[in-house]
Amino acid sequence: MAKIKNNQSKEKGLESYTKEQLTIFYRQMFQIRRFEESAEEQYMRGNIRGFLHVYTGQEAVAVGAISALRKSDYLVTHYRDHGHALAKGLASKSAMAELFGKATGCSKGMGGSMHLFDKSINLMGGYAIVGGQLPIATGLGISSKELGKGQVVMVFMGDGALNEGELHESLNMAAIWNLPVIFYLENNLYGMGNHTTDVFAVKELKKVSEPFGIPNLEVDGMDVIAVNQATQAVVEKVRKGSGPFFIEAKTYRFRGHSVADPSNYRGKSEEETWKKRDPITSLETSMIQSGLVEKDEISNIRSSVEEEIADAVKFALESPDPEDATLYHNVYDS
Amino acid sequence: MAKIKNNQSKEKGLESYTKEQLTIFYRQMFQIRRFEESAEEQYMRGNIRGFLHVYTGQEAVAVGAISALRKSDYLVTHYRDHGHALAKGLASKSAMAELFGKATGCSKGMGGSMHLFDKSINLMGGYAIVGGQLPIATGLGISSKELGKGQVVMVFMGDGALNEGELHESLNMAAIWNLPVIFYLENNLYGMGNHTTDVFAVKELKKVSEPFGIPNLEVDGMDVIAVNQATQAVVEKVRKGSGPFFIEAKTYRFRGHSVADPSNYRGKSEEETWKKRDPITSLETSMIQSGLVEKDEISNIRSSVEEEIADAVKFALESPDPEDATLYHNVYDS
Amino acid sequence: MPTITIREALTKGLKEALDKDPSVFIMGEDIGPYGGAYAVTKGFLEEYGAERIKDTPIAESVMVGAGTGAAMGGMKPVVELMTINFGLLAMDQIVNHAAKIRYMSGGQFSVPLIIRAVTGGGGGLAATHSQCLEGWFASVPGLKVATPATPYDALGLLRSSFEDNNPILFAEHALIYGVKGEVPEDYYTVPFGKAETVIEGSSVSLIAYSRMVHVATEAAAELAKDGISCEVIDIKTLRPFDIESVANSVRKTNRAVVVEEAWKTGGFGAEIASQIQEVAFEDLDGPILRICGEEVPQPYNKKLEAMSIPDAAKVVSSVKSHFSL
Amino acid sequence: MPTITIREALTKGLKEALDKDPSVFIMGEDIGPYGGAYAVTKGFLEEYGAERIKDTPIAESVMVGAGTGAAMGGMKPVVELMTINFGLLAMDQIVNHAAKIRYMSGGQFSVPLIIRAVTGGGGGLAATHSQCLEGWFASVPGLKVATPATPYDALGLLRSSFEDNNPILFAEHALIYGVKGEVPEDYYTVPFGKAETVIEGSSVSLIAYSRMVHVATEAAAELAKDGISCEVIDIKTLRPFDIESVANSVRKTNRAVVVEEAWKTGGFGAEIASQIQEVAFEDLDGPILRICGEEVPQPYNKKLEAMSIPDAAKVVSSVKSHFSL
Ligand SMILES: Cc1ncc(C[n+]2csc(CCOP(=O)(O)OP(=O)(O)O)c2C)c(N)n1
Ligand SMILES: Cc1ncc(C[n+]2csc(CCOP(=O)(O)OP(=O)(O)O)c2C)c(N)n1
Ligand SMILES: [Mg+2]
Ligand SMILES: [Mg+2]
Repeated sequence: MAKIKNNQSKEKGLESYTKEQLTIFYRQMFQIRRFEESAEEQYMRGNIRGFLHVYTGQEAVAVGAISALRKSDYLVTHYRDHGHALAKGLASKSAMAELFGKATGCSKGMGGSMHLFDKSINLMGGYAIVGGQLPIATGLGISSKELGKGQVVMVFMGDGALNEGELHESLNMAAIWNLPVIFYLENNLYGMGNHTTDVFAVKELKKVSEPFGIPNLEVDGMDVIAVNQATQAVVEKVRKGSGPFFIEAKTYRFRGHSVADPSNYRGKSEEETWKKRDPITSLETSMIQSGLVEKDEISNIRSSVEEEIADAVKFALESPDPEDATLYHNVYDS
Repeated sequence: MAKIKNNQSKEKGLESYTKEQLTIFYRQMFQIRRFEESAEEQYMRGNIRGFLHVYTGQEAVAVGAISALRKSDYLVTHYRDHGHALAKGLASKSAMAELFGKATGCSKGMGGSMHLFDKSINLMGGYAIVGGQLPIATGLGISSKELGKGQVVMVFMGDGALNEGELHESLNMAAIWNLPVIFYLENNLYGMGNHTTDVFAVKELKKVSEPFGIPNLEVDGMDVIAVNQATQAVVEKVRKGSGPFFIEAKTYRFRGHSVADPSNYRGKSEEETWKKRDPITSLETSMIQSGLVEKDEISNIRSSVEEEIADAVKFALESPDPEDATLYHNVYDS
Repeated sequence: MPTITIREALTKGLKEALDKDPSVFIMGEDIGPYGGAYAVTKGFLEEYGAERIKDTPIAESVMVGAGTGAAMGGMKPVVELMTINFGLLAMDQIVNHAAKIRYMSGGQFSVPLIIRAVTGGGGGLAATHSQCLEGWFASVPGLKVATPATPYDALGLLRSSFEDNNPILFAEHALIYGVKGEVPEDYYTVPFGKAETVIEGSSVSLIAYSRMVHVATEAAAELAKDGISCEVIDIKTLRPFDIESVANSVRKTNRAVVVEEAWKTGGFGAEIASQIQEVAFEDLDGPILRICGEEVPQPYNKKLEAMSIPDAAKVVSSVKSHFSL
Repeated sequence: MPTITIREALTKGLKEALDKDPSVFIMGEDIGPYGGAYAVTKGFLEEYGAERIKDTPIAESVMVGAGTGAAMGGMKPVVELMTINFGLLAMDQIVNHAAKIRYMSGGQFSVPLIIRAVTGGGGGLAATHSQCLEGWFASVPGLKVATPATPYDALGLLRSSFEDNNPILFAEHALIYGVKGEVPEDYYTVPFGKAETVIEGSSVSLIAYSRMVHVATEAAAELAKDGISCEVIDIKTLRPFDIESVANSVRKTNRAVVVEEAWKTGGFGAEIASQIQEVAFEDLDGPILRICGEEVPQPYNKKLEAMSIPDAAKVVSSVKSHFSL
């Protein structure tokens, strides 16, 4: 990554960030990484069930993009939602407890891994139906606009979601009504086992927004700085009322689609190539090479994260199941 | 229209058609016009019920486009389907009887105005759910391709159908599998009461196909010659295996959305402007001015059509209702 | 008391809500310049402007989903689906999103969304446009379903819907928009989950909702001529469903008949019948009768169409033969 | 006779059809290199090639609609919906198109389409991925619905589906793919609309389909220990539904219990109960009992999830208390 940076103008690189900001990026990415690794471990031990889709490899996107938002801005995402939720500020305890299905989880154990919600930070949910989050985000765009509180909506989707008709309908509605919605595509090349290009005819994915007059840009999703800079600029515009925007981050999931998937459909060499671009290692190298931080500081961050995640797991393990009666709660608001 | 023609190269005008061909175009357009006028009249008399959506004004599209097809090619359309059905070769008796809900109708009185089917000419149906015809046409594209009989699929849609997600899904599937489907848009500027531009963000409608790599073209839908020439070229390509194509015909419905609609949402002067471009009058003028036909011949055609339509109405009126038992027939194929 | 139509009652209820609560807005296909396919929102655009009367693209899924999102964001959207048949295109957003978000979020987010949709057949629109799908929605935990039969209930249930914080499917039968009835000037509401005895009777309970209440009422008048006293119960909402009132009637008459326009198999009538025998089995003189729509896609032909929908004559003859009356 | 799993039975049936009939093809999400989300089509891509094993975009509506179109064009498509929940996105194509085209065209076009979909909950996938929606499809005239519980029936019903010329919803319960059973080497089919007595008994009829057949069977074994003799009926297909066999059992036992995983309100169990009381009212000792899924969106938490689905213990206790046995 240091190399990539050197090709860019000074202003656009590491230099425009304070050490504190960069450290936060680093910590958040590492937090997500360790959260996911622990989650996989806990899944293997049978403490987490259902489908578990980890975010490993894509950390730069969530962290770079979501740190450009305010707490009051709306975040909507899909089932691969842990990274986004943590980046928005969901406590790792609360997230891990949800994966365990515990009463202390952010969705009280009712939603699970694919359905993380936290009203206090306007985390409006992970949605497990591919594409289903898009109309909802569009509607949040309506309320943001009508209620005039200047909130921006950011909605994440995978490349697979581009196949669904709801994308078309949502882009169109956002465009005709000039809604403050940022459609954020994480192009990690695969749906489940299908390479995107095999099932989607739009070669340059971001072009899907063009007929609607929705501006778009592409960003290197393995580079947290690039993601953050691009997103900041977009968020600013959208907040000012420029209407919807479409961002495509090129990234890669280092693990299978879910924990159950051995990824036989893709080559190991492809995986290795992408792993060389690990967003966490890259930022670490840049920060050290540029003399911004010492190895020690990195170690300190890492151990604080390790501790946090270990605590989160402990918290989740020790938390109680929801009480039996809660089975019948919250079906209705009455 | 003669004027428009003069601006085009000789080869592209009236000159490249035989008198017989032009006469057929004229007759078909006039047949559709009189069919629709009679249908409206019969609706007012209470012989036709439900929704009646007439095709008046758009005749050049159906006739110009569908005459480029073979009988074995598949035609799929939406609820404004009379014109397409007649152009494909549906007998006007059979169509009118269907509007009357009679046993002698092409769909045995079970489908009605919005659901005209005729297997003998591969008229695969009018579909009353906006956009619902698109996936079906895509599937016919699969069978055409797989069974290798060289059939082309032509599917009509209104501008309103562009709003539906099924368009996106169908264009994508047709593109990735290179299916022989011609997506035919009749842009008559309005859905029901909405101007297309108010509800659809894609300014140049045909551009909706571009991200998918589906070639498109626009054609003057008030000019049967222009429509036919453009469509012939496309049909030829698609039959050779070039994959899907998207055609936008600019046209106008001279009447309301349905017989019940007074069209209050659009200006009378707009209507008048378009009516000056009546495709039937235009062709007539060109044919006479170019000396191809005498007024007499036109009159003969017209009276033969009048007779045919009067016969159709008579036939429909005199035909029996389906027998009671047919209520329970054809729910299943057993 | 003024006498108004169901259409006018709905218009009134919607205007009231728009006037009272700035977070209310309506969106739907052709509700603007066109005035609504069934003219319920005629003149609204001129009165309230395009921000609050949003003409949408023909895109049912995003229409409903955007309603859900806007509701989560603090508004009170009314989505007009034009007809319930088109709701098939929004099924995922209704069933898997609007209905479940509150539960899945552990109660953090509610979805105060009203989805209005025309239901029913009989209009000569053939199979794709003539369905009664409200029973499906009634089977989904998290949704509520209103099916008014009178102007009084249409307005009263609509007001209750605006006071409710849950997603509601509000089904309006196309053929009864013009039905008239008295509606008080003073504010009132009609609660969900409370059936009403429309006609008192002693021998047979006719249980119905929406347009079939009128068919049952007509049949009751016919049967009365033959000395058969029918009680007509309008259940008004399918979810919640007021089994108690229905059971009380059956306990009195000992004969239960469900009159429903939907297909018999899996119609809401099956639920009604099942619940009646669950709670009032001992009171039943014989099997509960279901008089329902024929099990066919609705045909276009007028005669066949009429045959496919229960009418008073059919109710009369079915009741007589079923109970040997 | 070889013993195989339901998964293997389905794999066998699909391969057979692909081998026998060149117009058969399969399309669905991730049925290719991924091998199918539930591994039913593992290895198919390698064996039959990409023309016949079509990996589709994640686009349920066009997937089903294209199946319908291809069927009208002379092919015999199998569409794999991955799960029935995603069918909500294809509802319009299934209900308003595939099911109605034959009728609306006056019998000119048939739609020989098989839609396979995983149904059921209990896998820890939470509310959006854990529904039993087959009952809805069973209420639609024009559709058929298969819900096999054993490898024998899975293969036999699948073969019948390939021999059928109508659109069929073939619902496979996620949690029973691994259930084993004997399957003859020789060709046989299992007809639609024919229930089977899985266990003979004299005191209580337990009526079920799909996974609940196994729950009912387990409960019957438990109840037998207490001297309560249960007959277990597997109805196998919801549409057509074999009320005769069910009624015959009830005529013998005089006690009817429906065991169903779907929500009680509007579940197919309501239809079963309604029909039983319609044809065998006099034979019933008391009300028909429905033991169903709890009326909640399925929760993620394991304990609550288990509470929301009927199990043998619940069947045992409900039967005992309901009939005071
Ligand atoms: C409507 C719907 N269809 C299918 C699925 C099953 N499914 C879950 S994830 C997935 C792949 C999605 O891929 P993508 O959008 O690229 O996200 P990624 O997993 O790469 O993050 C599929 C097909 C679903 N959940 N919802
Ligand atoms: C899914 C669906 N939504 C809404 C409707 C109601 N509707 C019927 S026609 C129509 C307008 C369609 O306009 P367009 O596609 O431009 O065709 P045109 O009438 O101009 O020929 C609408 C909204 C419908 N039939 N189906
Ligand atoms: Mg992906
Ligand atoms: Mg139009």
